[in-house]
Amino acid sequence: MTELVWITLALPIVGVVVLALLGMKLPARGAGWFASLIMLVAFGCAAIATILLASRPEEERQVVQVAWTWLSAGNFSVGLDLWFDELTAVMLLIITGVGFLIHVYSIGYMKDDPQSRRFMAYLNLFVFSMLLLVLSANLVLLLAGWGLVGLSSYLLIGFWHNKPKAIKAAKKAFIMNAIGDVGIAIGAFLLFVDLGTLTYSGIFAGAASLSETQASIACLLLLVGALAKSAQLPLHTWLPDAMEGPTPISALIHAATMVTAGVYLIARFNPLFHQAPKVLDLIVIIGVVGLLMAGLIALVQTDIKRIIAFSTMSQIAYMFVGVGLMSYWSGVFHLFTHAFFKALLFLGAGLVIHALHGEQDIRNMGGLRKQLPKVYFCMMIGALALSGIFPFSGGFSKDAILASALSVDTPIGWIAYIGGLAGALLTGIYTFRLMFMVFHRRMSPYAENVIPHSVKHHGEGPSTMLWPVYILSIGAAFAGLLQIPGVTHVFLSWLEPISPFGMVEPSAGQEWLTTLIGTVVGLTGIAIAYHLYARENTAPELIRNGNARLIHRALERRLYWDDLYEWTFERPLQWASSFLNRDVDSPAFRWAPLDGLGQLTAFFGRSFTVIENGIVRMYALVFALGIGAVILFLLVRG
Amino acid sequence: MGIVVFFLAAAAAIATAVAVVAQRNPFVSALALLGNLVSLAVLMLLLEAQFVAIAQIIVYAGAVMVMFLFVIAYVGPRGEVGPGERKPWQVWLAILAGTLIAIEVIVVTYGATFEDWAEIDGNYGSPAAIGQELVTNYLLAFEVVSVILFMGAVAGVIFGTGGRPRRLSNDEVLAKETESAELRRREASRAVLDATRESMGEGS
Amino acid sequence: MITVSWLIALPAIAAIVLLLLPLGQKIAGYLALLVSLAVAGAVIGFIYRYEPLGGLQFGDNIAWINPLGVRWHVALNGVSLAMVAVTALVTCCAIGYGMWARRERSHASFALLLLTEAFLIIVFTAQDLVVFYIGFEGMLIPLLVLLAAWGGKGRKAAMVQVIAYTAMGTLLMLLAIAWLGFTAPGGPNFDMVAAIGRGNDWVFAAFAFALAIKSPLFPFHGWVLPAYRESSAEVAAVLSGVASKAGGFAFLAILVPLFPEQSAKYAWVFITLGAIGFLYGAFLAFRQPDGRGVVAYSSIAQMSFIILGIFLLNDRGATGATFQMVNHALVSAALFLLAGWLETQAGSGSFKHLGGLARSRPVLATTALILGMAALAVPGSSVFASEFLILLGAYENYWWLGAIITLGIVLAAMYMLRWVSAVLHEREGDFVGTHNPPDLHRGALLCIVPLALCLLGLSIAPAQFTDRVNATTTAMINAAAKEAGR
Amino acid sequence: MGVSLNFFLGLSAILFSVGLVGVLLRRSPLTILLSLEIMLNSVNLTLVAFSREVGGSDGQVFALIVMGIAAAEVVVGLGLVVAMTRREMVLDTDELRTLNG
Repeated sequence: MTELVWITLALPIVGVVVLALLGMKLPARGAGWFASLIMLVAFGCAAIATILLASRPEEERQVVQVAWTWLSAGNFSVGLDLWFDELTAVMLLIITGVGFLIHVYSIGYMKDDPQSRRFMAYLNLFVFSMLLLVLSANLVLLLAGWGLVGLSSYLLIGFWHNKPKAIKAAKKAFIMNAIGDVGIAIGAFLLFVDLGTLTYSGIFAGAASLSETQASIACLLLLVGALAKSAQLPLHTWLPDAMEGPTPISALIHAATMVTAGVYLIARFNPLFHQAPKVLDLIVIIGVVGLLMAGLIALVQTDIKRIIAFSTMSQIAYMFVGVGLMSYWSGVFHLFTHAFFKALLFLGAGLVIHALHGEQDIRNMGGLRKQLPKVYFCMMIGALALSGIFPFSGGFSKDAILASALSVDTPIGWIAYIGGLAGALLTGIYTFRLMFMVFHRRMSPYAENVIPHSVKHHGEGPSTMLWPVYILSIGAAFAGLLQIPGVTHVFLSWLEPISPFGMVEPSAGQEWLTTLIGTVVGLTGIAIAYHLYARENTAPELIRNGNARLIHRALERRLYWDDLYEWTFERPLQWASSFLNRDVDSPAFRWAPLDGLGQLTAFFGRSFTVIENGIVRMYALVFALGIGAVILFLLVRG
Repeated sequence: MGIVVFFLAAAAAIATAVAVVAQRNPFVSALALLGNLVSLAVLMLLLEAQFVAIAQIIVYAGAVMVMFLFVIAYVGPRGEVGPGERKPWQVWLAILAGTLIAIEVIVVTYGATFEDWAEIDGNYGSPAAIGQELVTNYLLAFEVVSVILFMGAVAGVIFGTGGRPRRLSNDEVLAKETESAELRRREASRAVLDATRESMGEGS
Repeated sequence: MITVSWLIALPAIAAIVLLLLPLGQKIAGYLALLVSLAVAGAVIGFIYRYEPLGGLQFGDNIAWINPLGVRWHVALNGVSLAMVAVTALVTCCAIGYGMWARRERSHASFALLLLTEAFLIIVFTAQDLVVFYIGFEGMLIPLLVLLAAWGGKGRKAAMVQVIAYTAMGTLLMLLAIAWLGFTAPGGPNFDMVAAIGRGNDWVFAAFAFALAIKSPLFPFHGWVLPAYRESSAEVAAVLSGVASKAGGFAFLAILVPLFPEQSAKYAWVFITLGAIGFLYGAFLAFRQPDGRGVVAYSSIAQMSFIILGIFLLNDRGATGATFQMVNHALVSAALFLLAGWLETQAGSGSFKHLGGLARSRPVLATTALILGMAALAVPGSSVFASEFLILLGAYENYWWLGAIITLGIVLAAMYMLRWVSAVLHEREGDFVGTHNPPDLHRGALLCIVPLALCLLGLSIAPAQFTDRVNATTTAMINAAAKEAGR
Repeated sequence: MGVSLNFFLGLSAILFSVGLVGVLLRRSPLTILLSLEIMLNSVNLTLVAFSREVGGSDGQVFALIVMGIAAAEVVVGLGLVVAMTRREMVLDTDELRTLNG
């Protein structure tokens, strides 16, 4: 079984090497299919490994294996350790499964791009890094994976590197993630100082011995990493900008896998977080604020991908609420279903953009449901799942989180519950605003010009792009059935062993109640969206003319977070650097010592010109005085 | 008798030496040096060093000083250099150095007790005795001196004849002319200055 | 049996031969390359035979200058071996690059590079203070000539600056060495072992001053920027890659073991300066107008960081510092060669004129990206491993210090990303359009790729390195660590 | 002979100093050369006096050699003076303050 996991991990890196070395020799399509094939095999291995894991008794499902020592110094050493348990298996299946579909989709999406081989290599690199992240059995290797996904994310966001905006977004993403890396690194240092080990087993075993303060600080630092990677408040500003990258990337990295790594991290370190209940509360609050804020901002965005990006942020905030409430299974469950429906929405959006020759502004769309019926149908499934409508997958998972909040029955729980429901309303509105503006209402002039021609030549898109969408639609529609309250509980029982302290499990009654309320709220949201957007683009006028103009403006500017960071960090940093360069380093360290030395020698030179003046008489005088002095000295000394 | 001769000769030597140093006209200086050499020769005779005394007069007074006088005559009035821009502390330091060394040597020698003059025979200081030494014990030094003299002669010839004024370019001639004009102007003004100073000195 | 002396003699003799014979560009180049490869081969042999727990190995110890008690004592320990290996590799690449760049009077430039290598190996292997001093001071001569004869426009000013700085330091060090040697019990004795623990604060300060200038440690870094900017690329690579490591190496291998008491007493000074320098260099690198400036200031930052690691006086810090020296040598040498390549091919190293080079130049883009990512210590790279060790060491002693310097890592990410995108990405620079530089092709690629490959190899298994040097670094800091009470 | 050696040595010291002051104060090369002669001669006197004291002729031989060297020196010095004159240079040692290689 572990061999299969190793193969899963190794395959993508093999793909990277092969594509890097032979890339130019392979035809572009061949490279794409090769990379996809690797992913398919990796998915197969992961699936078989999961089945084998499931066939074991529950106590033996946690497998740790050490390959080799990676780094050592003194009594410190970390190995290339592999950790395979139920949570890892879920992540593995998502990464390789969704990854495979998106690889296939990319073949079609990138077929006209001369750099598609490089794209495929980067994709494989990303998958490798992500697998490393989830398979690692110690913090150092986790950090390595953590950084490498950040690197591949950087490479892929900035894939079209002659687009300055894309490069800027890529750098922003990388730097924000570097802040997160640093957070995890410091957390790791502290844990090592406290516990003397960085392996998961060591940390989990020693977690109980930590004081609450120690555990809280360590958890806070890990949380910084999680927030950065998962684009949660206050480190979320990179995610909307990351939409400058190719759409498959948005689907794979910025929806399905990488951004959920923060949720994975918290779920993985649940024994540690268990020692820090205050941090858990903080996570819930960050989640609630984040999901509301992202939902609000999503209401006014006009870029189709940015709307979905903010919805991603909002959905991950739900997951944070779930894990923050110690209902780890519901958080991971939402992660699982979210991977389907959000990837579906992104890929669908990609098809729309593809059909409109790269246009991303939803105001330039409209009425596309007749031209792109298949895409419309699939995206509708995704939208319903996202809005949490029963019986689509998102409904089950989101309601599982909210039901957990209900069952906790603490102030925090109630905040989460109310906030979550409010978020569900917003989700319904913004999701269907998108759907109505893109597929209903009257077609915009731009779309009228472009679409007939596009559909005539390409249909709704190449089959390599359509099939992954179909498959994801099935997942988005039915993945929730794994966990029907009171009927099936595959996910819960599968994930239960990962937390030694148990999890919050709502009763079936609470779940059904929440499902009912959630669906009603979601439908309300859809109704509002229908009222505002389904016929004409009336809402903007309504908002712009009303008193809500300022709020609208603020939401459009994403509540000024970017401006805040620009004025508090970016610019002061540049100023400081320029200042140091111009006014400190050059004068003080490069010239001052040299000048000082020059002044010193010049001073001595000038002092000696009184006697060293080139006049021979003067030399003779000094000479004579010297002789006199020497004799005097000898005389006096006797 | 010896004491009288010594003091007379010593007084003459010191007086002529001071004259050499103090005289502005090099011609007078050279003549004073001649006197100095003669008085030293007298002192050497007092020390029974007949050959050295004679050599002193013949070689120095006869040959070297003649050469000096020739050169002084060749150079003419240019050989005369006024006090120039001399700073007083230079003068004082020079005198200090001179007196310091003199006093120190005197102190040293005064404190030392020497044995009496050695007993000597009539052969002492004779050309034969000196010649004997020169061609036996000091043959190498003797030969080295001759080589050095030869080299000095060659150097003198080269310096004296090789440095013929090179042909100057027009610019340089011009520069030189302005320079010498400047020099003349400076000398003239200095002369005026000296004259005024003198007349004022007389006047006061 | 090949000993270390051979490693020194071979390049030195070859240098003299090359200087004297008026060989053509090609023949001289191949000869120099062959010699440097032979040295590298011998080093690989040493690595293979090296016993991590065997103390000093492959050494020579013969009487040399008897009246002064100076002995020709050279030998390898783990740290020396690492530094000698890097020196050999970087020299190979530098000579290869010199061949590619077709320098004028190339036989002399190759000879001087080989001479530098010989002196550097002396520095890294010397076990006698006078021998060490000869190497430390001697390597400046060929480097200065290389800077003066093959440098850029401002080379004269740069040279004055280098001389002014380094001469000040080494003079003091000479006094310190003389003091140590002549006060040794039983007559003059310059052997390092005999000098352990005998120095006083002043001697320590004199030593530390010289090493701090060479490294360079903030605030003694004034000579670095002009020297790195004006040297030709291969000289800058040697200078920043290995010559500057002589300072860091001597901190770890000479200063700390020889002055355990003072090292423990004044560790805080170096840690403070190192922390300041790390952040300071990063801040300055952030706004440099050209690639060399960025690499120069990042070098300052890294060297400060390394010295900080050494003076943490624990296993993690010392091993991490050694590892970081090797990593940084590889990274900065490769980056300088790349910068030189850009200057010759694109006509400028300034960011104003570059940009958009990634387009249809996949090899260049990949190489630059790998190097850039290594330089910013992307987690998983070998630079990350070494920085992780140093930071871990820092946290063990002073957690607040670690927290401050961790900031530098974010800054490093920022300035290296700026470098990467300014060269490779964004709009095409005007010089890129006019010169239309080719992709990184065979000649220059062969000089840069070995360095990048070494980095990748070290990233996959850094323990292969740390296991070999661990015993040595532990022994070096042991006494000082005891003094510090750790 | 009633004069002791001390007197000769004292006289020679005085003469030496006078010559030295001349060398130090005068700027005309001719006068400097003349002052130098005084210094050399004062040393000659010392040599001869010591020679008489010990009764050997070594000192006198030295004095002769000094004379020879002095003659050579005068030749070179006067040659320089002549050369300067021929180049129409000012005969002032203070003006000769720059070396030209």
